[in-house]
Amino acid sequence: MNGPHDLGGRHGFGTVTPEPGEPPWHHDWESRMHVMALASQVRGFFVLDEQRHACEKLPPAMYIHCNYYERWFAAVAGLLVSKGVITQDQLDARVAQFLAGEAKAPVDDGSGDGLGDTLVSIIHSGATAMRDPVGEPVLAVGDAVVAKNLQVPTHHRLPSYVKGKAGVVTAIPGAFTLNDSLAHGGGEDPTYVYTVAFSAGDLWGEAAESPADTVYLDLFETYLTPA
Amino acid sequence: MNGPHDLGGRHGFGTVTPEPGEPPWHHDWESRMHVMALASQVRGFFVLDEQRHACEKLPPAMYIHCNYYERWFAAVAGLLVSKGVITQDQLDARVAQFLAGEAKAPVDDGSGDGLGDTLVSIIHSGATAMRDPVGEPVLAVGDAVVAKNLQVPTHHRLPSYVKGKAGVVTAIPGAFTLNDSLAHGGGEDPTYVYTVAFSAGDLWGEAAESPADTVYLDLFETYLTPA
Amino acid sequence: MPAQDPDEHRHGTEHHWNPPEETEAKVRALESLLVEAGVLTPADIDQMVDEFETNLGPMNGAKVVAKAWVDPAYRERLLADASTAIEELGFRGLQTEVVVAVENSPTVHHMVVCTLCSCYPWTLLGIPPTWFKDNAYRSRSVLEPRSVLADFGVTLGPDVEVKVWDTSAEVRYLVIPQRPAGTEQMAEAELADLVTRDSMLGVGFALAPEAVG
Amino acid sequence: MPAQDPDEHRHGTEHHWNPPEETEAKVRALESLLVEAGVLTPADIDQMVDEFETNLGPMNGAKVVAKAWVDPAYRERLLADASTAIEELGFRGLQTEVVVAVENSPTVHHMVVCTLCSCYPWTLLGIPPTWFKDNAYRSRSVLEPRSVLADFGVTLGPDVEVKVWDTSAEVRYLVIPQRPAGTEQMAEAELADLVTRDSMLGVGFALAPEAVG
Repeated sequence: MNGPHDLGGRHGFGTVTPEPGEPPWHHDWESRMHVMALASQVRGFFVLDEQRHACEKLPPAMYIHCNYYERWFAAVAGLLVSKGVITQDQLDARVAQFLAGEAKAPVDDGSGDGLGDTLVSIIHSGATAMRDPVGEPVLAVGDAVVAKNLQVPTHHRLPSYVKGKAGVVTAIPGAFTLNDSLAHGGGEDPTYVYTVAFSAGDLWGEAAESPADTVYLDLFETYLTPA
Repeated sequence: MNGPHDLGGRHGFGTVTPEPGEPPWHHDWESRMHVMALASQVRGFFVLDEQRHACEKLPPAMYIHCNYYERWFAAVAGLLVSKGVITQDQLDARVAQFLAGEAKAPVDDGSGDGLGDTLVSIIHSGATAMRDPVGEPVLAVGDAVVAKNLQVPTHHRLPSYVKGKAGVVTAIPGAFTLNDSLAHGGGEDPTYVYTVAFSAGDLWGEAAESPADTVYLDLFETYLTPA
Repeated sequence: MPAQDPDEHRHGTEHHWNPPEETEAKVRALESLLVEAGVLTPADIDQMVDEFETNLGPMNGAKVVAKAWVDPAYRERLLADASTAIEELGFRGLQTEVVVAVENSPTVHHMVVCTLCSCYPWTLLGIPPTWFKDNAYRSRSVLEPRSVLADFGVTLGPDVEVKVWDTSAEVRYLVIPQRPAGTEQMAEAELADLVTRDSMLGVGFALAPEAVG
Repeated sequence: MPAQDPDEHRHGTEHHWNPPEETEAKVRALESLLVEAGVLTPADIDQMVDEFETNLGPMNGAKVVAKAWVDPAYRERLLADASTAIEELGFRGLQTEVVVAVENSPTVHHMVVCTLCSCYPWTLLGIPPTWFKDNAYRSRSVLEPRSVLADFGVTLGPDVEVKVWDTSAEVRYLVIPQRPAGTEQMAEAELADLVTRDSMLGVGFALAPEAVG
């Protein structure tokens, strides 16, 4: 999708303003939003790829302007409603109650099923997207490739700034579940990923700071054609 | 500039919602803003190309989300301040007065110098950007060309969706003042413009509604290289 | 500013970065400062706004199209050099100095957009409608013209080729819509009433005679 | 929402589409509904937040870098297969399953970005800082890395080649910064204190020993 998230090489976003000593989260609700997204995935309501696509599909001005976890809320809440876990009416009503101070944060009553333990264990076990390869990779390290002119409105991980550009395969990290499929309720469709090197000169022409610089991306086999 | 105005082929902006019987302007202030921009150009404070670039440089979320004439105000006011016609402090103070209802719209006292007549005459005479050609065109109708990978942050009229794409020259409307130069205080630099046809298949790949469709753009010679 | 409903992507309605009254105050303030600086007078603005609202609009372009429908020689001149042909009717002007006319047919449908901003032939069609300047039209016309036409309630035949003209420099484009059936007896002036603004941008067809009644 | 100053393009500060208190109310409301639905409990969330805040952070990545500085064999393993090498120290995990380490040198400087969203090695570096998720860093790192480094107060030599890693799939990247001069005598644990988060993303250098005092 050529969405508002597809930012590589765009102009006009101003200075990077790092915040010294920034905490992981600025607000308690941000940390809780983060965990609720993970919990929803662990409960199987949706997968990470669906969450990313839900973020990309937010109205462009909202995506660009809002706080990171505002986006997560909009994406996750939208998915939970569309998956039938909660209803929009329920959510709107409860939000109104909180805004009016008529609702209180829920208190734990020990009725959990150990989800916290599960989540913590997943943090350290990971949830690899790598899968056993299916067949041999079509490309090899050293191959000259061109990134496809992929202009579909569906989810994919090919930034606009490399579409149609020529690069060279420098590594083959392995086969991974295909985001393009999972984001739309499809199967894992394990697909080889290739690390591809693009020269800054090829990407940015005269605007490159130094043509000899390199930008590397990890691109699914389906995004590449031999040069 | 790869700015927020560079919209061709982007996804996520929703439905086109035409308004039946829409008037030229929805608010009186919109029509007056329009004329003030033209008047500023006629007075020589800035040229149209500077105004376009000032719009492009607005913060992306603001550009995408705001009313068309909000953009014109931000761009024109910014230019008038930077050109020293008014100061930001003057403007802020006067806005505050209007917001507080302490200021009234100025009443005409007949002290004009006939700018209205000048503006109306320009409406009908036009202000062509066409200039006598300098030398012969480098390209000819029928030539296969490729749009340059122009990634500079300065003003230009080459949309991202055609950069690096192959097309065919179908007409040579003539030589025109070069927007890229005028937008940055440079000279007119008359440059040939070529109408170039791009096939939808080349532009959008599998996402094209019909590969045989055509998109035409008028591109300066400086944006094109022979294929 | 009202929060965008995350699931609601039909947000072609007018947006405001700032509350409208704030923008109005800014524009009023700018005018009053420019008047004080002797740059312009309120009357200058009034005069120009009146000119736009009175003498510029799709009724001009409609006259050009109607003439092309009834006068084959004029049609030839219009297709060969629209700038000069529209000048014959007095419709050449600001942002309408260099014009190219493109003619629709049963097998070819033309559409006009300015993906980069809002380039538009003022003296032929007046001030551009909001949708022409809005992100949805500008982003989708070049990518999915038929899907955009559907938003206008327009459907093309399967074998019709679409040509989209992205106004990226100073050339302006005028679409000559197909002449509706059953208008052979109509006078040029009556024909002009069938020519809508949308049909001259390629997002609509000329009206059927019955539609105008 | 405060109007953006049209001339002020330094707007990397935190934005809000809706007022923060409204977003907080939404997140609270979502939690209370999910609790009622038996999806999770407040304690589950507390436990996970605590895990993030306590056990995940740049201190983990710093240990990996310090070990690579002092242990050439480990450095080799890290450069050959970082996924397994970080697992030796227990830092493999969620969003950090497949890792590649890239080593800075006097002539090559690596930087890491996720232009499409905010991919980040959680178990090595914790939760990404706001600037890493913000539009300015994501848009400019691949285009003008040195200009971005200047925003961090970092200047590279003229002959240094920059390699930017755009995390577009599931591989995560760890930059091994150059070991500061004068640290030959320092123990591994002390060396880890010189390794900043920014240096492991390539937007800073490791600290000089004096800096840590």
